[in-house]
Amino acid sequence: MTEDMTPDLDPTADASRAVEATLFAAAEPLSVQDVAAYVGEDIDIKGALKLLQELYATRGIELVERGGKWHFQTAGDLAHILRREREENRKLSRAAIETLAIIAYHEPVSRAEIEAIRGVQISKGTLDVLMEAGWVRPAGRRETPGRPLTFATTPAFLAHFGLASRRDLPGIDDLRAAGLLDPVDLAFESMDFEARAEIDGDRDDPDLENDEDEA
Amino acid sequence: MTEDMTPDLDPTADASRAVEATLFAAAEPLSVQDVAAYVGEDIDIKGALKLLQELYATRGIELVERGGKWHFQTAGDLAHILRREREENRKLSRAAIETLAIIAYHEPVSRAEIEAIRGVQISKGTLDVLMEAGWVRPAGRRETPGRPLTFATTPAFLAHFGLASRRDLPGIDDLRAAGLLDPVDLAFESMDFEARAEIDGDRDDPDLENDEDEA
Amino acid sequence: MSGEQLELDSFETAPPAEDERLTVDVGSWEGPLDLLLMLARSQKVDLREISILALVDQYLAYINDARALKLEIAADYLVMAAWLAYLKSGLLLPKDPEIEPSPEELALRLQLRLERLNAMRDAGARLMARDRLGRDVFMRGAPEGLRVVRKALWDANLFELIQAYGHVKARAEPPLHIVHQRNVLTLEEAIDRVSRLVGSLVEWTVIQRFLPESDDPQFRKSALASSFLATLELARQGKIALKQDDAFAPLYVRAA
Repeated sequence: MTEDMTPDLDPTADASRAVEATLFAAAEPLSVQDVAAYVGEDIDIKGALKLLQELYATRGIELVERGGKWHFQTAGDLAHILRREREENRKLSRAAIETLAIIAYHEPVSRAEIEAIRGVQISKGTLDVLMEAGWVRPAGRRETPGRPLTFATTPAFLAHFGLASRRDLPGIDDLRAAGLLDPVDLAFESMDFEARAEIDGDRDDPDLENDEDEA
Repeated sequence: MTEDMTPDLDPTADASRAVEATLFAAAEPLSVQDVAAYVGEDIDIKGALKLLQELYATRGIELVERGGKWHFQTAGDLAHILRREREENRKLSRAAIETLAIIAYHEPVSRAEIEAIRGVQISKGTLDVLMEAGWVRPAGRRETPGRPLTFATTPAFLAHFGLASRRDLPGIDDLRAAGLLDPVDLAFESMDFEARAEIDGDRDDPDLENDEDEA
Repeated sequence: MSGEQLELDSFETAPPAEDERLTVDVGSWEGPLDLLLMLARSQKVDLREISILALVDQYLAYINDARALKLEIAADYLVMAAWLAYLKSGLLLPKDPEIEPSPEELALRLQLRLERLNAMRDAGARLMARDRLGRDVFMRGAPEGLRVVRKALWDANLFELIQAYGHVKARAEPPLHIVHQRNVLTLEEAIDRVSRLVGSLVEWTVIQRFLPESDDPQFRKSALASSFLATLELARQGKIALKQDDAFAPLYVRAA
């Protein structure tokens, strides 16, 4: 109805304004498809997102991508003026933090696998707390004997911890390269393999293990 | 923890970033004093607000003052994109299709006449749905006591149902020949049908669908 | 990873610091592996270089201290202590190729487990230290919200339309109730007939004489019942007299 109010702006600026307003008004992070439903399919949304990200790079607000969804949030360096300590009252237990880390770095992962890493049984409330926080979800059953239920993280987990994707998990590449995300059995076998390889004068290649991981 | 990330910005920019983030995160409009409670007294908040207002003047977001309180809002000229229409296929309710059939066979026909033929009252929503679908239109008032409004079908009705004209509708004899008018069986069958429809939650109540519409 | 191990106290709920060892509070550890990891980290070396023997000694000393103080020690700590004592002896004794798996393999597996737990502990600490949404960074406090207006595309086909009309017409046709005419003698007819036939008859006459002729047994039953009621009614009116000598004996009628 008022499209004629901004006649001077070039189409890129117009597109970025529309995308900006949509994300700004949204109560939840939006995917590119979500945005398209509002601004129209004929707009270069990815281009607009890139432009906006640059535009806001130095501002007190930033445009971030979390698990394929985009939202504005306050800049991290301003945390000291905005931090709300009362949110922190419900501190996570060490068990919950470790369990969350194991799920995030190993997903999908079964309860037994989490317990194998931690060396203790998971107490009843631990997974509940993580699911209640919206960070962890059941991720189907593994087609192995007993068909154990597996767990994985959610987009809300990525959003909460400021991760664009699981690839941004701190140190995940190093951990994977070091084989620290492999089960002990697998790591033991590959060390055995390495020991033999060393004798053959053909040293380790961490990428080899990565490929297995991805599969 | 990352305060040192923006060391090059001048104090004005720093102040504007803090004010920007504070207003962005606030759940309601804030006065200058409110903002000061977050960013500190020693910051030129009014200067920062002015700077931000200029900065956002051409953006999809604007900074506005209302009664001494400041807040961000989406730019007025973009309001139209913040609501979108989603089209979904919906089945007509039994009441609606019967009403449509009666109008098609008897047009122009008043609401009272439709009810007399159906033997059941029709709710206001039923005719609304048919008019929203573009199949039924008001067709003037009948010059009888009460001057009731009459209804008729539209060209869109004919187009949707693949009819060249209303004469293509099968006549009563055709219906009887097709077994569609067998009184006893049909009475039972349709009662049965309605009972099932009710269980399915697809009630003979167009208002229900209207409510869903609104949501 | 190993070069940037975070301090234990960066955890939100930090385990007891290392120098609290004297308290020997085994209960504050999340199981033996947790305790082992704390002891391993106190060796201040890369876990890959860890001395498993030294670690075993520390663990056993820890458990012994706890026992000396008569603290309750959960069974799994004692199981681990026994296993570690066995491992230690295996590592110290001359190699026996008969023993499978070898103590070296067991020690290596324990080390791998500790490395993995350690890695996840560090990862958890690094996650918690990030700028977290709702604590350090915030989404917009009062978003206008986006609205979805659902627009229905109504769907119906011609068959449904005419079928619906058929249903309406079928429902609207007044249902015709045809009750079969049953062959009966009504009470009115019976009163009329009995009073006419009795007339001024003075002889006692059995009631069957007043019944109409019929081959239909249903009708004869009906006629008998109606005529019986008719005689009762006429007797009540004082027009006729009734006589029956006994129960189920013939019923006689005559004018009053």
